[in-house]
Amino acid sequence: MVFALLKYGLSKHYPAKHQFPRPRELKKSYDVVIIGGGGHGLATAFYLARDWGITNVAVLDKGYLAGGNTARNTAIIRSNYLTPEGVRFYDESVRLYQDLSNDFDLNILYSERGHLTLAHTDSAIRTMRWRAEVNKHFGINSELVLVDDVKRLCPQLDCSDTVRYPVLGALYHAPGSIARHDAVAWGYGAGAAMRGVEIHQRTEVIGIEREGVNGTGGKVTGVVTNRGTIKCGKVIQAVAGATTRVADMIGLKLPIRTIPLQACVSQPLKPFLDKIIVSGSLHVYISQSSRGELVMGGSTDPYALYGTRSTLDFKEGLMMHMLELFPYLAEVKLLRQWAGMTDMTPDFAPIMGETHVQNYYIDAGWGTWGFKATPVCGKRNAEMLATGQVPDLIKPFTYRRFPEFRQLGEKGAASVGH
Amino acid sequence: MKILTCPLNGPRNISEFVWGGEVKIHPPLDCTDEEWAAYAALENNTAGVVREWWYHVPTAYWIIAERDTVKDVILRTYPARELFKDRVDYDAPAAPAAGDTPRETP
Amino acid sequence: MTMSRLPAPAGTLLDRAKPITFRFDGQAYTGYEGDTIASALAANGVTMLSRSFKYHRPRGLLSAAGHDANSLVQIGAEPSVQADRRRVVAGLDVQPQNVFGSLTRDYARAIDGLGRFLPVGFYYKTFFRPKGTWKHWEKLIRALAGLGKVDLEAHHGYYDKQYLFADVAVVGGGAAGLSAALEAADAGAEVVLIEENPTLGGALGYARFDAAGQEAARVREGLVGRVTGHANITVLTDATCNGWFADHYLPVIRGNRLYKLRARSVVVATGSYEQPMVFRNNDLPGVMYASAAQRLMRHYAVRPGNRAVVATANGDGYGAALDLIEAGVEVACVADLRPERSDGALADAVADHGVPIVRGAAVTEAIAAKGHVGVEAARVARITGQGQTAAVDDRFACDLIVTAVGYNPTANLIHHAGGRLAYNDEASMFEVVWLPETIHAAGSVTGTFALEAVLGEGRRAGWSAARDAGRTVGAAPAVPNDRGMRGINHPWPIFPHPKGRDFIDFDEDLQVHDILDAIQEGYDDVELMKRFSTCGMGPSQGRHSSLNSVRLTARANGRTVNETGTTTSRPPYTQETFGVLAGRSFEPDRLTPMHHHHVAAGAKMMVAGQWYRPQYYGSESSRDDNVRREVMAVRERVGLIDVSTLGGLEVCGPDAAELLNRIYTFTYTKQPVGRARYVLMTDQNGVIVDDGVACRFHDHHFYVTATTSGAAAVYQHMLFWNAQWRLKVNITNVTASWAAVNLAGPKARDVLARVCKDVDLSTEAFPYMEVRQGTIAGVPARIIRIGFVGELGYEIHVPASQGEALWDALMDAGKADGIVPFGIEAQRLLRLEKGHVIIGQDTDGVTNVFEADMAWAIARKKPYFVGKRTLDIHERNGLTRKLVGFSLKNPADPAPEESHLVIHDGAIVGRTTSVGRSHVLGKVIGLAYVAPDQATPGTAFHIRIGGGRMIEAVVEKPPFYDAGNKRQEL
Amino acid sequence: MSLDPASLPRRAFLYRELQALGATFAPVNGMAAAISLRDGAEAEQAQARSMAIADLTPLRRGGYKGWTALDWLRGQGVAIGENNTTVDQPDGSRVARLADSEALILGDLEGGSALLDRVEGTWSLESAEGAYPVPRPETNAWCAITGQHAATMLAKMCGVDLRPKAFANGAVAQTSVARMSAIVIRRDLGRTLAYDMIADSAAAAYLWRCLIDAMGEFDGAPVGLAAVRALAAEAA
Repeated sequence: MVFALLKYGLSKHYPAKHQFPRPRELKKSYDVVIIGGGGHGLATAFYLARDWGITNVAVLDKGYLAGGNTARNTAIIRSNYLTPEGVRFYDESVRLYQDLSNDFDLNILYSERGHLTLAHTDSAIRTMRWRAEVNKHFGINSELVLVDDVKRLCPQLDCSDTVRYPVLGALYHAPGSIARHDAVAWGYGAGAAMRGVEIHQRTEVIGIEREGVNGTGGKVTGVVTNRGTIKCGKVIQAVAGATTRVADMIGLKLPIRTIPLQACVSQPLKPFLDKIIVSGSLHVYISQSSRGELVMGGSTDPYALYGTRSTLDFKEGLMMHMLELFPYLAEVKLLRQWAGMTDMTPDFAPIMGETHVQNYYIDAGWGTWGFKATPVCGKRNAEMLATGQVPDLIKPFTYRRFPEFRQLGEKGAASVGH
Repeated sequence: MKILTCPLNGPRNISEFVWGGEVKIHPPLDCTDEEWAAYAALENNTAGVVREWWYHVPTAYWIIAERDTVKDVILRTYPARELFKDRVDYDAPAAPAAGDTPRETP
Repeated sequence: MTMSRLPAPAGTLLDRAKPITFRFDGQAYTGYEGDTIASALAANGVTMLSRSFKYHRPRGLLSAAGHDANSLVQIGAEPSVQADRRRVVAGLDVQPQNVFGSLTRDYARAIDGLGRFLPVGFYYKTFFRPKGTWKHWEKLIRALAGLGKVDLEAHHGYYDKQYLFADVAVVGGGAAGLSAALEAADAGAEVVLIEENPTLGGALGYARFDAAGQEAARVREGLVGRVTGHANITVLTDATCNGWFADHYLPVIRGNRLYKLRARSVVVATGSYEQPMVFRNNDLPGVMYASAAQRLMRHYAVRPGNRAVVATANGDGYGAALDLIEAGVEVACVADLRPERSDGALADAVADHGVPIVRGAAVTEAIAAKGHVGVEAARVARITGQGQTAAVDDRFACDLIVTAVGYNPTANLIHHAGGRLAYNDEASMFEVVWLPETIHAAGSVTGTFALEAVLGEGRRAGWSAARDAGRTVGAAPAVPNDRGMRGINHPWPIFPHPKGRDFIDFDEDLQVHDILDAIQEGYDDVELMKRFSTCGMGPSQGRHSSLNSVRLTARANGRTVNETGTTTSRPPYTQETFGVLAGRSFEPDRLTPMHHHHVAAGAKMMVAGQWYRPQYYGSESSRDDNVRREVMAVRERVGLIDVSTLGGLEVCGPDAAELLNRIYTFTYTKQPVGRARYVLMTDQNGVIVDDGVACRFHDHHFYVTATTSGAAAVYQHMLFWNAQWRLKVNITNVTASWAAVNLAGPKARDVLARVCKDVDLSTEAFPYMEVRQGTIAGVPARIIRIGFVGELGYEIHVPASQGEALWDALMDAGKADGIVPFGIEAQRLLRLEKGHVIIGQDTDGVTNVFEADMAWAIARKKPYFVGKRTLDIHERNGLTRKLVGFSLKNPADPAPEESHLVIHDGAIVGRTTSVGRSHVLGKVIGLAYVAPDQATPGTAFHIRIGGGRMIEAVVEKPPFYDAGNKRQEL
Repeated sequence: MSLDPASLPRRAFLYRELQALGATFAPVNGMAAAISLRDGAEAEQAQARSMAIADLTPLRRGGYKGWTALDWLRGQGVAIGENNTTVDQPDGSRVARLADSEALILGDLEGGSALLDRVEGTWSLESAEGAYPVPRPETNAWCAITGQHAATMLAKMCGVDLRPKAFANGAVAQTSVARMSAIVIRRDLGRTLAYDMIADSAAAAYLWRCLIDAMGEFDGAPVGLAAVRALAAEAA
């Protein structure tokens, strides 16, 4: 299989072809306009083209391809959620992930590591058991393990009871994985472009055109961009970090708060940590990438902000707790820190499906969990756009649950859940 | 670390404060469910200048700040009493005083 | 090996009186105090420091300033130490990184031969088919990746932090920074000057500004002398300002301490990174920047080689040539990339030494010495076009190639602060085009290179910074017009070679064609190119690769550099250890006044928020027996539990009752003085958030308790609402002021009576749910008759300072009745027998009052309480689950665990929240959420327990124990 | 012959720490106060001039809070300054104004406060509507941090600029110290730079540990109340 590489070495000219055809002018009209050229938007375009043959599609992004949270997340993939709605949804996502490299003919470096969510209190133990039971109910490989098993599964962890918040146990999710986040977006983008979808970078949506708006939301007819107005049959917005700004264009009020989430990486180290470790009460999570970097993050920032600036206090708090779990990392060096904007919902579940505007759909409210959901969102959004029917997997995530006070219970497993 | 100037304690690291979210206008008790939901369940999440609650933990003091959520600049801070001037009573289902305060900041 | 050093004044950082012996790659070497690892090795003739990330090619000293990854080494447990910055100390044992075997015999060096088969992003292109293949390849790829090693036994050293405050922070102690600091300090500003090197002066300390080589020293002495003597200037050397954060919050790292400097204005005088020239084998040890060669000679008295070829596009190359000549290095040739005669004086001085100067020529290839560990010769050829050279070339034997083709601003802090840079096409250089308010820049970071202009710019920046800091300043210092920007950067120092190995990014082993191939594949946005090729993502974060890679990207796209854009750098400026960021970890803990008594009594303590609480008393091995013993003592005799961690709030004023009425679901306006009443708090969404008891001591005074974890939030919540309601009420959090115990059990009254003489404890005088104030063993006390555990009981609150005395008195008074202290576990079981709910255990983040079956706690007539409106909506919506008590249908079944699921028709309808085996009842009881239609007593439902087994439970209406509540009301 | 702190019902929150250091105790307000530690008086004073911490918990203190609190206190003849400033009272007590609705009263170093005796004697729920007592003696532990290095040492735990040039004698900072809320008041003892630290009594042991650790690099150490009194007696 490595022979695939021979062609690069033996051929005179670099054989790889252009993945993303240069953007032409915008057409006058598209069957579907996808606002947001991140993972979710590109995946939606990919499945529309591949599974439903709908290729008269434009993906619009105000920046560069997948330059938002897709480029900024920490690439953890898991399905050990708390609510049945969440578990079913993410389970399909994980299964889709496992085949992506072959679907794309591009290695997304999908790496199954095993995922440990540590419990430092007896109430956390109860929550972990709760999640484990719900997971098992849906056939997910997930179980509550106590401290001795945590030691066995991850000898690199300080499991002594002399620390301020001793580890009592953990939720162990063997299928927990990481992947090369950029490659996921590129694979979807290239696959969509190859099938005729147009990807327009540096194209910002500044308005939505509707008809029949009198008291109701009316029906979407077009999209106004900084490069001109285009007509369209259907629109879906998938713009993490800008959800409210775009939803405001159709007067849709949501429960979302946009809050930065920061992360950082260490300098590359020889592999020593296989597992993905998360501690809710210490607000830290860590995994070691295939490059050898430690990829680390914590909980969202303490206040709302439409920006991606970094802070020192984030690093200070993160490392204070990181060294409680891994005291021997004190001399390891931090390489880079960055931030993304997350759209947090009150019940920690996404907002998907129809809006009050006919033919206008939404894919939002991912908080810190968007990357994990990329394939299932793409697949089910595509089904929804193609058939006009909201798939059962998406139904529970309707925005209507908030004005009707029918929130989902994902919050039961609150704190950091990367 | 941002500095937030507390009307009582002066300039302080923002880590001494807890963010309380946007100042919302409590609807009258006889409002519709939709109006109530808009208040209790939904967010403006404004990109721009917002009027927010902040709580200075060491002095257990709630203040109001006007902050640009895009530029991350705090424009003004003042005691809550400047906005919530009068006692609120619920005996009659009337709007609280807050309901009468202007939505936009001067 | 012998150590050859140049005579003084060379070696400005050395103390030659203090030789130091250390080890590198298993071999002993000697250097001097003041040497870096790299300089000491160079003095010993060791030029190879590491193996490259991907191809394992030999790498040596490039910048001598920590600007590249070539110099990264391992010292004991510490990975990725910069050998060109870390100073040697006696006994230091330095190991190479990323080698398999020894540095010279790295088995992985064979990969270099396969390079052509490993195109950019090769790992994306293969290893994944058929499905499952990747699992195996991944191991190999991961093993090859990574640089340093982690030692799981490494000792966590001592780190700490300190805040610093200043009017003006000046970052960078070179010519620009020194003059800025002086100007600001003279204006009366308090200045902190931060320099990452051991001495001040920057380039003045190693570079050459004139043919005679005098000017730098003269200027440096003048500036440094005044700065070090200045009362308003604090100088921090060996200190790295590692980022800019909002409102001029600067992390300054010095050794193991993180200074957090807060300034009112900032001067960025961080200088610039010298940039590499791109030609075949430009990564060999022995190929280095002019500034690196000069640092070696001036700072460390090391002769960088014996025979050198200098490739230059500016005066600094000639300056370096002169320095080399003076150091006794034979300069075989100076290749000036510029066709026309430039830098006359310096060039002439070089020519006077008989050095051939070839103009309009470039080095096109470094020919490797045997073993690839150094240079043996350089090929020099005429430049025929952008990046093109003539086929015929001259071969100059040499062991050193020095390049001086330009600089890129050290603009990290400016990027962090949101400043903007743009590419100046005339000067082929990035320059600062916009700075945020109260941030100023001076020197080569702005693209200013002429010394006079640098000093003037420094004075201007210092003046502006002092003004921003509120100091009164005179007229603005003038800045010379000619900033000397031209003739520094060559527009295209990139000479691709058909055989490659022409490196753009040394960290990531990226060659010219790798960048072009990435662009060809469609990753043509500079951000995409970077992400796909990983250019600039290595340890040196693009310091030496971003300029040339952006130039390549621009040309490949047929756009200008500014149209292409550049990637912005993020914090930190350079590597920082986790330990420095963590500091002394401040993890507050709170102790109840009786804490030490519990520990002495052998309690197993558990974490409860910031507090510690006794879980049970006795050994872990006999945990169940301990809990059983404690439970039975309370049921049969009397027990004592420390409940000091409960929140306590004093609510005083004419509107005290009105406030509680709005905050809690019950009604309090008519609560009689002397009575206690349950309080239940909901949020705006009707979700249960806390509970406790409100004791009324006066029409205007309530004492309200809250849960251990909820206290702070409840206080904050009350203040938040009253900030809007403006009720006449004062709320004070007195949690820490009160020590509290619960004395419970049939003998509780007898025990209390022995130590409390001034309160009539009879049932008639002091019935259930009443409160009294009295003294217990001389300690003033608030006594509440409540029975969370369902026995005759008194919750006693006393001043914290007397908690220990109270505990002693009650344990003493209880001896006769066999009193025992009991912990959380026993209390949980006791309250479960009474069916009492624990907020946070029997409720979750979304449980509303109806789901918890606590509608009884809602006062319907009230016009308002927080959450009421939403609860009305919930009531109309109807329930989706309900909390019930249960016992097992078949007593022989194993007890479910807490959080086991309730299954109905194969679907999840709920879960158990509390489960326990009741000793007094002789059966398993619990609380669980079930479907609303299963909630009536007597209904059977299924719980899936461990191993997936289903057991049957039956809804039983709590309390399970003493249904008539006779015992607690005795 | 030292008093056993555990022989009194009122016990200072740090008495165990001080006992472990071999402190000599004497009763102050019904509580055992650490009067001196191992060293002789001279040595302790020298220590206090350089870098030291002393437990003042047994000394008198109190506070009133509420919408009429300041007016009511003024009515009792209490002099009150601006927010976050302290005013010395004739009887040796000091009154720190913490807000428009709250004041903190600190007694003298001997353990007395005529002012507190007076106002606590007068106050009643009926007579002082809108002014309610804050149980400072129980809510807070009280330490003195003294010596030339005090400001630098505090800068390792506190983000407010407490340097003498920026923080005047008598100034009050209600802030966060080692991630715990605390009230820091500059109160020089004669010629010696010093600060009161008034913080959560339940976290007293934690803060003590942090402070002892932080003052290590300045050879700081605990001293007894006697040394504090001696320094205060020196002319400013």
